Amino acid sequence: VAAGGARIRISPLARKTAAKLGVDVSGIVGSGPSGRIRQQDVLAAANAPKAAAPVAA
Amino acid sequence: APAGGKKSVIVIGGGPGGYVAAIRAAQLGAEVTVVEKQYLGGTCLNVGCIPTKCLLHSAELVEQIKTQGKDIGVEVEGVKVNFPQVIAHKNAISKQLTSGVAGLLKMNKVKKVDGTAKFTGEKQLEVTKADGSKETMTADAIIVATGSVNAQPPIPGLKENPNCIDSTGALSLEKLPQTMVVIGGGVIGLELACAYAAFGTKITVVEAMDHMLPMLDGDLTKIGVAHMKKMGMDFHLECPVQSVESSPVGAKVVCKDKSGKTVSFEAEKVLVAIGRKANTAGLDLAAGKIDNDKGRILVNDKMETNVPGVYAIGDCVFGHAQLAHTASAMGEVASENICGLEAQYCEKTNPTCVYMEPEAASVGLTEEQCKAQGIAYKVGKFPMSANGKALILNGGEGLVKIIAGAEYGEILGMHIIGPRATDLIAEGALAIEGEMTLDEIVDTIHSHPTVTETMREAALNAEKRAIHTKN
Amino acid sequence: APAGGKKSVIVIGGGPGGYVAAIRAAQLGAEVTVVEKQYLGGTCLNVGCIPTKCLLHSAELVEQIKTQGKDIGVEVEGVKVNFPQVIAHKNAISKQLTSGVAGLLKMNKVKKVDGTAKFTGEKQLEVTKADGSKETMTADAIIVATGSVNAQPPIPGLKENPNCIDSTGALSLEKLPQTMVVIGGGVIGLELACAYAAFGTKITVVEAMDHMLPMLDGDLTKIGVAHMKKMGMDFHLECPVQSVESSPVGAKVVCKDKSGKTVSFEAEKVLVAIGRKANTAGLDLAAGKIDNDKGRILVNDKMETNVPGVYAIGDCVFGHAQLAHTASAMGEVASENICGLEAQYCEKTNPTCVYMEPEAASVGLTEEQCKAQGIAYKVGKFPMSANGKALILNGGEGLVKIIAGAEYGEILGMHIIGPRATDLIAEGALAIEGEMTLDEIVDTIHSHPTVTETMREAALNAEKRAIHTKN
Ligand SMILES: Cc1cc2nc3c(=O)[nH]c(=O)nc-3n(C[C@H](O)[C@H](O)[C@H](O)COP(=O)(O)OP(=O)(O)OC[C@H]3O[C@@H](n4cnc5c(N)ncnc54)[C@H](O)[C@@H]3O)c2cc1C
Ligand SMILES: Cc1cc2nc3c(=O)[nH]c(=O)nc-3n(C[C@H](O)[C@H](O)[C@H](O)COP(=O)(O)OP(=O)(O)OC[C@H]3O[C@@H](n4cnc5c(N)ncnc54)[C@H](O)[C@@H]3O)c2cc1C
Repeated sequence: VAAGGARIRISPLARKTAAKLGVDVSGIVGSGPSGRIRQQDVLAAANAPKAAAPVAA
Repeated sequence: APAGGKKSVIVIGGGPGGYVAAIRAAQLGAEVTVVEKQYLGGTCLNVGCIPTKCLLHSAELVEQIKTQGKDIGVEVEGVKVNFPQVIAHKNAISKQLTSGVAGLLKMNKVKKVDGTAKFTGEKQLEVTKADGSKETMTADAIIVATGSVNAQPPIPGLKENPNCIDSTGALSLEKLPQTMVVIGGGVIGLELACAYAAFGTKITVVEAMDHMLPMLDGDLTKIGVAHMKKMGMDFHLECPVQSVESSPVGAKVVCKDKSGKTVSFEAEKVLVAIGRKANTAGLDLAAGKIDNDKGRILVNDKMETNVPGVYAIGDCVFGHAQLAHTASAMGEVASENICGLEAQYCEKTNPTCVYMEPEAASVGLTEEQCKAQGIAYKVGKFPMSANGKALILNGGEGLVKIIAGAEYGEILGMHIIGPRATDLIAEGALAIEGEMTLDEIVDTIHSHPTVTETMREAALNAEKRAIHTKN
Repeated sequence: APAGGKKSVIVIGGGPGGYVAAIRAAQLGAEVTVVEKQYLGGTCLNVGCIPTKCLLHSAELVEQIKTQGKDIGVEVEGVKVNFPQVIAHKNAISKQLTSGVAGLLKMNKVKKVDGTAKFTGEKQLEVTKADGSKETMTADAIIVATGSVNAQPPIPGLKENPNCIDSTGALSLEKLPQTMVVIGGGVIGLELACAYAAFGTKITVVEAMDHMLPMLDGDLTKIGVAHMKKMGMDFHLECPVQSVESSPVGAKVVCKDKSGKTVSFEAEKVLVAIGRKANTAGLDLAAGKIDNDKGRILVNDKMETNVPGVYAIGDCVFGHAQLAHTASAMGEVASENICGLEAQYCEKTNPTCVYMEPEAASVGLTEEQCKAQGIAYKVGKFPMSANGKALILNGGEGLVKIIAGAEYGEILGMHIIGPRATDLIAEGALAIEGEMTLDEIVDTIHSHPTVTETMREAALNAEKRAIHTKN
């Protein structure tokens, strides 16, 4: 559940990857069906320049 | 307590709840003892799931030869059911699986005590062994997995009549009865009815309620019952049994029908299948101070009872479906919690299967439940008759029904009747576990020709875009 | 172009690629015409997937009666295969499904033209109709879905011998041959070999390579081939065919064996099953300026060819498995792109099934592929012999194998041989689609007794914690 209470749709692999890499998934727009976050989205966020990354809570 | 910081665990009962719990605890390093009074594998392997499916497998072959054979070019001169051999084969399979369980326990270094356990105090057990000797036992944790036994309704004349049998009796008859009345239209009664009907027994089902198979979606039940009628079975609903009288044939079941009229049905055997009750009568739960509801043990989702260190799982607990995989899942949860992991039993992916012809299976919410709970949903349906593989396998009898959330399309329930339904349901269960939506089922390629294509089509239909049917 | 901003679409070929594309485009509002020169349903419904599975269904019943019947108490006096009826039943099922497709096209207001299309220019078609008349046609988008045809190897003496047949011939024989040599150990050859072997034909398979069923994991193939040998089939690997000679029996297949020695096999019929080639020879791709590799049309993942507005799907394209569900999936993708949606064809959830006895199915990566691609993986295995339902269904022949990522445990591949494998594989495909890990499969309750329990056990085994086998 995201900060606003909205559901985050994320694949199990993406969730595990985000946990390992310390990526905050709440700002990621998923590329999967119905906006589901996939591993590739987490990896892209992890590799994005720091300034563009969402501010950590 | 054992040396080296090992936890000691006693499991009472070696059914699919108990033996799985024991193996899991042993895997996690515990020193485990299983106390079993009768047979490893419990109800499931000896007089339940597996034996019924053996009979049904024989029955299916008979049916297939009779109903499909000629049409598909496979001709035989007369089919004969060698009933003692049906039973012998069932016994062989049971034996193979129960010895398998014995081997697994040994491999995992689980100790087995042949005996009957009962509580003598809080977390205190007394075990009466096969030779009559008694031993007091305790451990860091105790798992109660004593299962269930057939319930016997208080119908006058039933108990005294040797031709009134329960499911266990129906699994070890010596000869095929010509006629059978089945009291109760639940899953156990109907599965056995299907088997015997295929073998040639004339079946009459009497049921007090106005519908059968209450755990299934109504659309599924309708198709299943239609098939059973085609097999020659008679059904009498809203027809509660009043008494059983003796009869030269075997037994006479006297009922009151919908209009209040007394009707009766005579048969060689009467199968009583009105449900099962927790098998805790001999356990002395009171001495163990274990909270229960009429013998059904109360547990939380960690499978803990009110007594610290005492767990209960499977058919003997209160408030869950009495199914083998439920018992096993609870067993893993109990052992993990005992051994220091965090685990909760969660029912949302738990399927229910009915092994009639055609098979039926269900997971998650039904339409009826969505309505009752006020959940906004959409439905997708697809008939087996529009699926090539189902057409080949059983002439296309059946239906898939998917229930999904109205807004996000998340899979809430899946309901299938048709060939291989009991295996197809795994896709629905996994979808629920993964909080998947219709989109993901649609985006998954389902191979051709398989019955699983119906699942994707049903998902498409929920979005009004099925290819092989009208939307 | 049609009025009201509707897109016009011409689909060449009414197989599972073409008719599905047509329905999807119509759903999305296009005005669609299908040009089909022979029969709706294409290879799949008329001389491919469905007909073979009909024969195999008859074959399975024969096998089950012969190998299981007595043991499970179902006795018959002699099984007779009424071969013309096997074929008649197959024709009836085909007809039912192809008329179903005709009905679906009508319902979706898809226009059907009986004729043969070819390109006369870029996005320009000429259609020769049944009555010999010709019509020039074009549309906003054209989808080429002309499928494939059996390849005929240039083996001396083969073409001239009327007893050398292809898969289409093997699906419409008038009488059951006593002996058959099958050239090619791929899926089509072996499925038909299994059917005929069950009917009583003595089968000899000759294969040039050192292994069969190259698309399957090696562990699966081993089990399948062992079963086929038990059925009485003979296999000769690394045994390329040199020529076919005439023989009083029917035909004589002359090969060179591993040691270089000439060996020969005589049989009433010789089934040539060495593969299929894109059916584009008569299309004049050059006139349409469509890029191709020896007739196989080159496409991107939107199913676009190099010519704007011209798409190609299914067996006639380059670089994908030639499977019906592949063709259908590509068809939906093409139509969605044409009609303004964004869609890509993605192969990762695409299963391959082999309908031999026992069934085999595979999705995702094999161990061999993980190694080749340098992917760190772990494997979980579980034998069907330790599964109660499989034991009942087929004596427990088979295996499940799960391949998962070493770090996160995401499902990379699933490989199954055993009862109902072609339907079980849907769980694997959905797991891959949803980027699920071993944990999700483990956390999903798999009902008992079902063959799907093997999938969970295999996942547990990958984590060294299976319950019903050694880890
Ligand atoms: C005919 C029939 C068909 C069924 N078919 C299915 C099916 O298809 N699928 C499905 O999921 N479920 C099915 N079930 C239900 C399934 O068998 C049970 O849900 C399952 O066996 C419960 O497992 P358990 O371990 O809780 O209890 P049980 O299997 O009942 O095992 C309990 C064990 O405890 C032992 N025991 C009891 N008291 C003591 C004591 N005091 N001391 C020592 N040992 C003791 C018993 O001897 C027994 O071995 C069927 C049941 C029946 C009767
Ligand atoms: C024996 C056998 C068994 C098989 N079993 C399976 C199986 O179990 N599972 C599976 O997934 N796949 C199976 N396949 C493969 C499957 O049949 C094909 O992958 C599938 O049919 C491809 O679909 P398609 O629409 O691309 O082409 P096709 O089905 O080949 O359809 C092409 C259509 O185009 C028409 N056509 C061709 N040229 C023209 C033209 N110029 N003008 C007008 N019309 C034209 C043809 O008449 C035909 O109807 C099997 C194939 C064979 C031969």
